[in-house]
Amino acid sequence: MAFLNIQCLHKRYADQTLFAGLNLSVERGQLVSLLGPSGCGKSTLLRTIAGLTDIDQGRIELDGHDISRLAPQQRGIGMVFQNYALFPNLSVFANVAFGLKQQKLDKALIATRVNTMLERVELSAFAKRLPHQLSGGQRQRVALARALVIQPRLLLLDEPLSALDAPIRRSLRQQIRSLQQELALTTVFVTHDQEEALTLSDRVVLMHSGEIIQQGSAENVYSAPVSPFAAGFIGHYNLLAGAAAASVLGRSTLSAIAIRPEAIELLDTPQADPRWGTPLAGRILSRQLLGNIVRYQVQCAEVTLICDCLNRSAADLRASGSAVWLGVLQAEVRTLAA
Amino acid sequence: MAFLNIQCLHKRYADQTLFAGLNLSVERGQLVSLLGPSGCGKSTLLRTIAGLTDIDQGRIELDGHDISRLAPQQRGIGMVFQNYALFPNLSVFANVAFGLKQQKLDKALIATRVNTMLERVELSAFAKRLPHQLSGGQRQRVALARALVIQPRLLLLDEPLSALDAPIRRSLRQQIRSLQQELALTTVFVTHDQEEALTLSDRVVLMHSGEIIQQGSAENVYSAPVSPFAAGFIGHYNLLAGAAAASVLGRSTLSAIAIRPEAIELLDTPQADPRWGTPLAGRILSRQLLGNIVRYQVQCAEVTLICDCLNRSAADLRASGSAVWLGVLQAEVRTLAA
Amino acid sequence: MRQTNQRRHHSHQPSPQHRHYTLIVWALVGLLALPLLATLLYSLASRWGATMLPDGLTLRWYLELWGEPRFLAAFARSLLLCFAALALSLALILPLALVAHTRWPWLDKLMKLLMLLPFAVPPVVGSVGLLQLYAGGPLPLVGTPWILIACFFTLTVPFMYQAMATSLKAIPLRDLLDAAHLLGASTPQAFIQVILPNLRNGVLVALFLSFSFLFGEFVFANLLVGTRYETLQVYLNNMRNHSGHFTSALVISYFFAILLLTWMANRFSRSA
Amino acid sequence: MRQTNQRRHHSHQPSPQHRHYTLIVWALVGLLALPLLATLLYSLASRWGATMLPDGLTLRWYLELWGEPRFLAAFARSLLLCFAALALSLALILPLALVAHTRWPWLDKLMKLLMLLPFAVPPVVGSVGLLQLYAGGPLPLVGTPWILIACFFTLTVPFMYQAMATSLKAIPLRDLLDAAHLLGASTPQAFIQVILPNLRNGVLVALFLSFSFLFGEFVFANLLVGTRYETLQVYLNNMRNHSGHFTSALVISYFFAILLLTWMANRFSRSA
Repeated sequence: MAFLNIQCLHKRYADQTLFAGLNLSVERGQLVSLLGPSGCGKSTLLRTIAGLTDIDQGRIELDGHDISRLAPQQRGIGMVFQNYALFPNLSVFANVAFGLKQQKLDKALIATRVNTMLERVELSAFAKRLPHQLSGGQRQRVALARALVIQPRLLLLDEPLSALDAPIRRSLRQQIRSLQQELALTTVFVTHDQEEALTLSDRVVLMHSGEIIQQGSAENVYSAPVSPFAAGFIGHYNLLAGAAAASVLGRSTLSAIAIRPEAIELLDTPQADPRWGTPLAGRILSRQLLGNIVRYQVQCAEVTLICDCLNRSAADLRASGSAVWLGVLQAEVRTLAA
Repeated sequence: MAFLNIQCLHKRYADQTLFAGLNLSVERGQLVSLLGPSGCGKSTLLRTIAGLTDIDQGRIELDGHDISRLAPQQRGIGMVFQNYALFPNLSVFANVAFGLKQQKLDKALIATRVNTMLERVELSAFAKRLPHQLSGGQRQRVALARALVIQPRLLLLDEPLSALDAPIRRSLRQQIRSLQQELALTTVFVTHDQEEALTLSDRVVLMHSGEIIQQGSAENVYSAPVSPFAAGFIGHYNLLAGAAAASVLGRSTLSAIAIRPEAIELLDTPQADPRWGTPLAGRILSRQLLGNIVRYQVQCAEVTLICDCLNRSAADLRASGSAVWLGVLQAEVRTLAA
Repeated sequence: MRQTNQRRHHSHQPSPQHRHYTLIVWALVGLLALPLLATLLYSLASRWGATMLPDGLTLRWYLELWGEPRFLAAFARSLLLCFAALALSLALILPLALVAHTRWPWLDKLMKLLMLLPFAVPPVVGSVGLLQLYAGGPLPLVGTPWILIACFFTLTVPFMYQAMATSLKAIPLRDLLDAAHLLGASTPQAFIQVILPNLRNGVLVALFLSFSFLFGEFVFANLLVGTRYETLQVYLNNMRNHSGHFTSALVISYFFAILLLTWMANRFSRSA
Repeated sequence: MRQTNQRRHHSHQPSPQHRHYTLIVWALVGLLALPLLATLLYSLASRWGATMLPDGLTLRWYLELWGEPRFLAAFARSLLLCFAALALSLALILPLALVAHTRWPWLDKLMKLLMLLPFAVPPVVGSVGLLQLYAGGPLPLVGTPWILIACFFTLTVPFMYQAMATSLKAIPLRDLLDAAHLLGASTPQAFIQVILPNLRNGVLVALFLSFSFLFGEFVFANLLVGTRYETLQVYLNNMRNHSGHFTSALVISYFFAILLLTWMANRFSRSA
């Protein structure tokens, strides 16, 4: 039995159906990402779990108990918000202590637990500061400490990194993941950033229009999208259909196919290989240096394919207009549901 | 003689020296990116070229003529702003026509040229809309059309993409580049995003604290940084010094070295190769799936190295804790100035 | 976007534990509306003595009011004074606001401070001070409409400046001017073609509000000029011992005129 | 950040073509400051007849003023009225603003409309209406301080509500409440511990401004209560035919007291 279990969730607002029978389960200690474009319902789903948005029908179980009728105060859930939601009038220490004070714990005990938690997020030196005196990354670490210090049964993260700059985002991502694993804390993480979801999660749940489109490990969701939406949202897939698909596959097909740009090998000679069969002849249309990746647009007969290579050395770069052979790794060609 | 020539530019504001003898030249038809962290002076430099910020000393030449004393109106320069700076009370058509109206051109001629330009940026259908009725990407295309329709001698782009979402950013990037190449328009592009600078430019100029640190082709700047700042800003380089550098190189060195994560080959066996010499034994600490790249942290004796591989197939992924051999491409190891 | 909306929607759902707040709200609304309703009824009553409700309804008081030449003259004078003060205000404050937002930010700070002045010098204090100053001096302004126009102008400064400052802050002023310059427009051309049209709605709203406020001004008008140039408010004050029904009709007429103006101001601010 | 600052700096540089605006600015400042300076000089003058400058300086008028029991009594009455109205305002408007921003956004819109009411019903109109209403009815409120407290309360509503609305908009109210709830706080606990402390400075500024405004109120006080409960402003009006020097001393005393309050309000708004 899963630790968090959402069964047949229904929610309408005004004339709009937000969820119609949504099911989701999260195992104990797992970090699950809800990934999707804005408006897909991922944040609303998170808020229904927290009890901040009520539901029309359905059941939310946490550790075997139905919590769907409980007030947010009684659910034992910690949450981190996109805009930090730190209490602006309280110091870092008082922010983190807030939850424990509500439990009327002993002052000395509160101080010990808060200080331990502040050390853990490397903010002991900032205990007396007010939130507005901190950087964005520091604020979010305070918010994380505040949510964790009450030892919640479940941690909810609502796009906690999207207000931050790229380098801070990366380092805080690491810190969240290692804290979560250390505490073996069941966690639901909402994001619209596919890289974030892929790097952080034990399981990725891809949502669209209030429905779950696909779920699985990061590797699985990334390399085997089930629909054109999934393929388009999660990577730079080459999406092909009909004659174009047939010409690349070398056989006719009725379904659309998706090929990741990094699953196409650029060859100097038309060497055959069991992994890619007979290579396709092509000509390079353009080259883009993206940093550690070089992205080529290659014209193969009627089809334009995107191919990604590692930027190993400047000497290996191919010029626009030069002829190449493409080895499409057959095992990585995905057939999509229509 | 370069088309745009900035010589010995000096600029102070209050007690702060912004530029002390900066030189920059841009060839006719080139797109040059000014890349650097915020506060490095790249936007101020752009504004001095446009005449929106005056200079203390120095000379700015455009096509052989000194323009440094001309008013912005007389310089014949088009500019696109980060926040679009569209005139909110005017329609898309009137925005684009604004510059031509100031030239008191014939109404019919104005209409022809505006419509041609709107077609070019694929906004003919939106001519009657007001700016607030457009999406961010559409607004920036209007701003681009408005700057281009006056047939400027020089186009300046001040972080034109940084207010936009990732997918729109990528497609508009392409569109800007192809328009610029089609019109053979000399262009200066300001950005803080290294991927943007690398993909777009004929030449990348890396700035820091009002000085030019390094300039050259995207390939050159990316693969041969001259300083730790350049290496840190432009990629995820492994930066090593002293004993760590010596242990990776296999010989002692006085300078710091920088190795790109994608210039390290992960090997199953310790096979020697002229490109990397004797491989280093290592153990995988962690694995991150970033999308088309898989990033491994590998412990090699005392040193932790980051290695990037293409995410070819799920079967090729290596587990944490497994032993690997690292082939460091010797030709790609950069020695840095201190 | 959609999520934000949803989130906001959820917070609207009435919850039973907060229903008792309704009482407070409606009590307050009632408190504010009651005097007005009573006045309306009184202005329509033919006679209203010791009984709970009036004896009958009539439009007599309204007809009497709108046939009274002294009322119409006071009305015209009030209009004239207001328009003069507003024209002066527009002509002086608009360039000032533009300069404060493009060239001299310290001027903006100064204006923000000056805008507190009407609080620091309430009308009665100000008019007593002005009386001392101008009554005997070389410029015998007291009793003339000129001093009132100057006073009214001063009263509009905070409204007008605030409205312009808000409108100017709402647009990326610096970038719009830069863009216009690079496209070949001079600074006056840029202001006329690009900046002023974006201020129009904000300034219209400020003009409407200022007008309502000035039209209702009484202290300065009464103390500085009084019956020598009787404005509507002064007339109203002088009539207060006339028939109660008559003055009620005046109050209600007045109220609906101002309501119309307020509604127009609201319409403009919405289309802004 | 640095770039934005630089850009802003550049726009500050005075440019010769705009120097003629300086004239307008200083003319305006002078226009506003001149009456005050003249009053100050007059209040310190021993005699000031037909000459350009006064004959001598003295503090006599100030000593006379601050030794006058009628003045001190009026001063105390004004203080009492203001404090009562502000206390009432705080007690009613604070819960209303909280509810309008968490539960019922329509209430916020309604309040925004009601805040235009003081423009629609200027004091003299309002007081004439109130006179009609309460003079003869079952509640003989006219002439008592109670009616004035009610009026003053109404006058403070726009200030107080606006200040609270601004403070509430400046914090992510919904998220703060959600965070507090998830950490175990009930709604009242969350308001007291998290929301109210963040409103403190804004509300204090509104209280100071309202106080300045009420303290200077004259029309309602004079028409509704008059000499039966003489406030400071009414006293000032009644004294206006007394010695010019004496009233000037009053005006200046008054001005500095309000200046002090304004300065305090400013300090609080800066530390906010």
